Amino acid sequence: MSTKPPPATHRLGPQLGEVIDRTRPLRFTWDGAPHEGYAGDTIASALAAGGVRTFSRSFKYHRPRGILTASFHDPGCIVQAGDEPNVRAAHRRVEAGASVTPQNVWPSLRFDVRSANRAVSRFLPPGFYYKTFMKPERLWPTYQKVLKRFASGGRVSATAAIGYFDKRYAHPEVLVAGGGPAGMAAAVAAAEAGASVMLVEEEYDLGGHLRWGGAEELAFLAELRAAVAAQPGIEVLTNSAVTGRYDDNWVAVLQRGLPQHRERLIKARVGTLIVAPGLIERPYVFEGNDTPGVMLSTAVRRLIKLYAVRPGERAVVLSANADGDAAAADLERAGVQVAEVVDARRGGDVVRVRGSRSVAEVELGDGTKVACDLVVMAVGWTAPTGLLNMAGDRPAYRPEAARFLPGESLAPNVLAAGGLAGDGSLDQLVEHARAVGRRAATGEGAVPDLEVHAHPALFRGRTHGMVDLSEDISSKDIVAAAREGYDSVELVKRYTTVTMGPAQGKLETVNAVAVLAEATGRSIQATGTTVWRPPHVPITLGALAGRMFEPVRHSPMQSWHEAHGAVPLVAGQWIRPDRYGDPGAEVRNVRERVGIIDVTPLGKLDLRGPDVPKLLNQLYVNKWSKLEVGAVRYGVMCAEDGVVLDDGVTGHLGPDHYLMSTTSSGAATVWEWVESWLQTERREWRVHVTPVTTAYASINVAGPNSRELLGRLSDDVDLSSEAFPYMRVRTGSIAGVGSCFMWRIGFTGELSYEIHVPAAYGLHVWEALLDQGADLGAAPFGVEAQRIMRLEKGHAIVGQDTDGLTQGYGAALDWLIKLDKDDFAGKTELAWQHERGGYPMLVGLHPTDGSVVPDEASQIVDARNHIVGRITSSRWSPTLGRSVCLGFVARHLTEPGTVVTVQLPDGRRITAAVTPELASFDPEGVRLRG
Amino acid sequence: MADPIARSPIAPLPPLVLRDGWEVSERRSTADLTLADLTPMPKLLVRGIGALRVPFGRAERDGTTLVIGSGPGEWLALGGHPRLEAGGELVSVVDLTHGRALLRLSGAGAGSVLAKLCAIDLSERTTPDGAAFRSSVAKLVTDVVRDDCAGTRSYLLHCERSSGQYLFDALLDAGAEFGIEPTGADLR
Amino acid sequence: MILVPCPHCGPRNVSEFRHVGEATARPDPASATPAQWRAYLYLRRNPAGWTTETWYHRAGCRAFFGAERHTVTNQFRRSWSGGEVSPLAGTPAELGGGVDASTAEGAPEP
Amino acid sequence: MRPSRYSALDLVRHGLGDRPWPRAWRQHDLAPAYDAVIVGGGVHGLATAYYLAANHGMTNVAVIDKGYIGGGGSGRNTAIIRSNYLTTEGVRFYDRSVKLYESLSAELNFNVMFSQRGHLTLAHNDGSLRTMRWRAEVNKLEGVDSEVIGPEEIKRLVPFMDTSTETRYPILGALYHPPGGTIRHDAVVWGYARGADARGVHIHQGTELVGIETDGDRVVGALTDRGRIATPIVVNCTAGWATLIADMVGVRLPIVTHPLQAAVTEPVKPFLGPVVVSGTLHVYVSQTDRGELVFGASTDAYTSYSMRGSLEFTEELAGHVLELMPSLAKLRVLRQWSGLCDITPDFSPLMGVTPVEGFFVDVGWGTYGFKAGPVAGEAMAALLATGTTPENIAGFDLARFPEGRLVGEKGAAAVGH
Repeated sequence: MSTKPPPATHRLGPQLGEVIDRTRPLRFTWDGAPHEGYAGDTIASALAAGGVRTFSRSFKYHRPRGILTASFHDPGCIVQAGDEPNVRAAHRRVEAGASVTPQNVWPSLRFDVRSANRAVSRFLPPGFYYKTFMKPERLWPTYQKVLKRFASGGRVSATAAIGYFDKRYAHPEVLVAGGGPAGMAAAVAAAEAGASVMLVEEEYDLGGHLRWGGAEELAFLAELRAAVAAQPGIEVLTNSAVTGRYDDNWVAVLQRGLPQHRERLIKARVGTLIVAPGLIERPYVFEGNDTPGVMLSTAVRRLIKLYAVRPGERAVVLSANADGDAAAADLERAGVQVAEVVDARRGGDVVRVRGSRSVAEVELGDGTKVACDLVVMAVGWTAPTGLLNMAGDRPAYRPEAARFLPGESLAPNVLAAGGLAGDGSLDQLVEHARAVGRRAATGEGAVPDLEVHAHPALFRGRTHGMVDLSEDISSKDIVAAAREGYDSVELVKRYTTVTMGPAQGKLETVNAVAVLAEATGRSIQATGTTVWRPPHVPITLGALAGRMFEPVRHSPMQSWHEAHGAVPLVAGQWIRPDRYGDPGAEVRNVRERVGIIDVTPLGKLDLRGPDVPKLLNQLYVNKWSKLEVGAVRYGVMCAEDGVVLDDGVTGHLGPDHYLMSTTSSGAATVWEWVESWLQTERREWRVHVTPVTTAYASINVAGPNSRELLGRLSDDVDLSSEAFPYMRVRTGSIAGVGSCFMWRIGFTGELSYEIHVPAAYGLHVWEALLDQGADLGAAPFGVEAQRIMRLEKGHAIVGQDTDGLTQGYGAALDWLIKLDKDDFAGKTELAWQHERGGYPMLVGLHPTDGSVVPDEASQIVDARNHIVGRITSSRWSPTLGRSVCLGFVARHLTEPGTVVTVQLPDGRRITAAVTPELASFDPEGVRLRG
Repeated sequence: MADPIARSPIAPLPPLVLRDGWEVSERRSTADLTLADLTPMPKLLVRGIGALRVPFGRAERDGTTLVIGSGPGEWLALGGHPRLEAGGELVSVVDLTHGRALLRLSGAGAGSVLAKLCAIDLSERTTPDGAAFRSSVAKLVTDVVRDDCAGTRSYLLHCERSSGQYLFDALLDAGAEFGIEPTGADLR
Repeated sequence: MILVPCPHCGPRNVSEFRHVGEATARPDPASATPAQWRAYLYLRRNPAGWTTETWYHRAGCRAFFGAERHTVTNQFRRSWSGGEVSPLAGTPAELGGGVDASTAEGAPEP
Repeated sequence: MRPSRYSALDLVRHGLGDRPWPRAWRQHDLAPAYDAVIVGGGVHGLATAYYLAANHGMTNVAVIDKGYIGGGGSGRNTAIIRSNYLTTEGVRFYDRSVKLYESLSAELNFNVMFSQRGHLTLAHNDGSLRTMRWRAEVNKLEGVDSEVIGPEEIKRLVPFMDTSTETRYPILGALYHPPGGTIRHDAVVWGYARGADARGVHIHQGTELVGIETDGDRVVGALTDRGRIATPIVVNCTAGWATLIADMVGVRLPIVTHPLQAAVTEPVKPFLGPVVVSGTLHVYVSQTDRGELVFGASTDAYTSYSMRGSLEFTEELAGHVLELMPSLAKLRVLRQWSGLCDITPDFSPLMGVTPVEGFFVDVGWGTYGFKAGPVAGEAMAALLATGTTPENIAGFDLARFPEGRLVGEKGAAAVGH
């Protein structure tokens, strides 16, 4: 294949308003072959300059497709650019070295096997797939594979570069969507009135249709641009788009092509939104209207004036308005032979276009056939009312103007300007826009009404043609669907998929509605349109995601854990050490000598005030009135439905001062639970709550040697069992760090101290413990070892050994729940549960074969194979040399010694016996009281 | 036994020195936009209706102490101990020096950086110098104080200690396009 | 992103709040019948129109407050400090404090 | 009468002769009286009507909808079909639905395109993994194909998935449910409508229920904006408006209404096989035969009847999708929409009789109503025709809330995903 790009056979000489930089040629490849364009060219204009006419194949019938609108919405110019699918080639500027390929072609753009579909198209009516492939059922998966082959669009790759996307917030008093003459005028007027303004334009330059106008328009455009530039209060965003308007004027703006990122999402809280997108030229429906070489008048003018590209050699222009006439004139000036201007205003019409790969001949209303390679359509406009629709407006159809206009129900903080709002001379539209801008900025000033000019209603000619080019839906399909009963605009959309393609109806909706109205004999107004939904312009997942903020939390000892090979455990926001080595060895070390574990994530609430005991009595199921200073107590909280919410110990540190601990995962829940009672039901109680979870580094020092170890580091607290017994709290210094709390409690079942150290000193104390305890065997242990030991001790974990329906008594809390307290959260339900009885219970379980560890969530079944329980926790106990479990069993199976059947995930069945206590190890608690 | 060393949750950039028992960075950046770790600064949470005069949503200096009206009947005191008003209501003071992280984002571009992470309007109109608010910054609950230094835009950011490094990194990432640099803090 | 009028902080993005839910007074536990108690737990008016509900400003002043909101337009017309207790706690367990309410976990799988 | 058969042969005949196809369902005047009026022309209402006619010969039935059929939840959901539930009752119920879906195309002579591409529910923490195993074990005991698989197997099934341990929420495993998949939701609605119409059921679109007429505690009529209908039976088969309709007869339902949003991307060539769900990241994604990715998430955090949708939904969604499949960053979201979900306290429906004789409910379907359409229709039809509540919906009765008998599906939801 040659490495020389083809000559730019269709490039014209310099044009007045051209946006290409002829001094900066760029090389890229198209379908593997080298091509050349200029900086400022779009991919499509560069290819068109080189004579390319076919850019893709349509998705259903694989018909060749070329340039139709030469704008972002162009359905025929969607291509693959490198690893990016569905790139809008008529909008995206060509980049040096880019590798661009067509989509939906196989094996090649010129010869496409699937275009055979065209031959059978008569047999593929809308929804044909609903009507067949039903039998035999076993073959449906095979049919489906075939259907999938016809999926449209580009390719994603699992190795695609991810790129940098981000977002920012903005608070403009006025945001103008659309940088045409009206948008620019509105922005300037708003800024002059003192408002901060954001002006958003989808294309690369401000100006809208003025850019392809004559010398006069271009001069006026220069003035407008100067006026915008003179206003420091206006932030101009080009190559950007408003993708949605949401409640309370939350407006999404997609900013493209930034130096350091591809796309950025701007989230703007807008005072007043001005919608000024201009109008979108509407295609005409007739046989062959999707053939390459059939273009809109705005498309040929863009190609000629902006990119200096000659769109064809011999043209026929169907014109119903001044823009069509102007296009004809532009073509003449560009040296294109205009064979005929068919004036729709005088009844002229186009019946069909012939030509397999591109336009060869056009048949006119009077029957004459004209040979040509370019057919230009100027039959009217579609108002892009999407943003108005999102602001609650229902656009109204105006038959005399043959287009929709803003309705009556627009939100007060949204205004329309420009062609969307009505017709008029450029001066009239600009004056109107200035009034809109002033009103947006000040909330005052009248906005004059715009006139609405008559325009012939041209939707479908006398033949059937494509209504939706990206979905390959013809007017014939819509008529057929309506006849079958899919006769409302929503049903016909869902049945035929018309307007569901990349342009989301911006080109197709009005034609589709018109054809449906024709088929059902209803008016276009009565038929109505579908609801426009965001995003108004497609937006990448990357831009929507931005930088993906996911807060993480680390303890003060994190650096030590990382340096010592801790295996991380992701527990919600916390990253914790799961283990440093063998968890079994860590367990043995705690049971025989001494271990330390980082338990900083344990929730901690500082409670102060005279009414703290009332609060504790209200939220815990047990009693708290008599907890003296220096004592700690275990408590369980239930929600008002009696379901176990959280558990932990709370200590009485001093007068009116308590420290409440919660589970790590329940910390946020409990804090809000406490606040909700203090701020609503019990507002009279005087209690201040402060979350201090990471004000302290929390370390559990556990094992027979823990007293000895802590003694070496603390000189001001008597650690003797008499002076500092089980379930007490003391305040003192550790390793030279003052005001540390020491709780004598033990989740592991060993003699242990949970110490809470001012967080900044956490690492210092942690290292001191290991340093001073080396000869005592002091070593760290992780969450897994702790899980094993708590299970040996039969301590349940809320959320693992209980579930979303487990009420207090089911969690074996009979010993704790005090129904004789007058009121506490969940009391009523717990009382009723107690009366009712018969609920399943949490019990300890020992598999008969102690070498088997049944997976957690293994089901317990009865003889008839009915589920009568499940294993909630299970581990191999290195201490006991056997497996130990907790589990739920039906009430009649809770008696100690009862043997139950456990179904293992691998299909095996084992038996297990209910243990007398939840605890398998030291049930009397001799060790932790030692 | 070694003297206790206090450490911030944010890993300090070398060179390191000990100041008032805290390990801090000696590094000084001359960039126009900087991010500093002020975590060692004393932080008190004061609660109680009428305990202090500074209104909710404002920050005022009381000598070396910056008093922030951080909530209804709630204040943050940075750098020292404020004089409490005598009031009948329950008043409590909790030392959160170890429980929170404190950052300072300074430079003309500080507002642009924060606007990438925080939805609050940072314009002069809404949040001028001395304004204080608690909101979400990079999805983290953060107390933000507009506390300009010698006419230069500057923000204090106060968050839960365990997420200090997360917030620090998020701000550096957001500030990269504006040339942000971390710097050691002048804690006096 | 609708704006929720916090009585203390003013209008803020809804992602800073937890929607506690429609206000329901807590019956006297001593005398409540099961039907009354479970109405407090489970029954809500769920109107399509103005409703009185409780919100919690999680990422702001941490105040619980009452508000009147129109459930079709999502417009607010009043808010005041206070509100009603939420019988089922309800904050998702897995994520700790300090996140936007919008990242909450807890609904069942579709 | 029977509808004209659909078949490949007919396609050819119609193609050659350019013969128009007959209407899939007819338009009727509102009759003065029906034996039953079903409110809601979605999959639940139409399936109920279809099975009333097909299984019980009860054909003097009207289905009324204030909009167009399938315009509510049936046309707005992401059409995921599965039966990998937590409780025995749930698994049996939804498995019956899957079975009915498997034969629905043939039953209705309308291809509903049920694609059993497999269903993956990811676990990002040990609690979640435990719940997945819990579901797998219950499923297996009920003969439903579910298994917990590891990251390697997940990577094999979904090559785009980031199964590394470097991610914020590493993937520890997944519940793999091969019979799960997706379906063409509109086709199910249209198929039932066509089948019910062919058996004599009247389908009235654009007909809104404005009141229910009672005589004492007994239903005697349905008032619509097109006139009164005399009927002893009114069935509430709506989503989003369930409590509003129940209010008409003073029946209070334990329901709050939340929007559930969804979004779809531009099409790309097929690359994603199974349906992928992550509870921790609350996102689910599947690829249609057209090539689009369809996304959903959990319901909005606050109650609302708004279907306008929000930006924050697509932001959260995109972030979580890219945590699972980072290389999709340049794929574009084309459209977002939302529907209304009636959520009950135990994430299970409300089905059966109410204190008002003749007023029945099939509501409270939360986010899982579509997958239950056929079995719910079958059971409701049996109840209406025989007057006795089928065993498989007995547990979904209204009385369970005052009596404190919540359904166990809530167990898993609260344990974390």
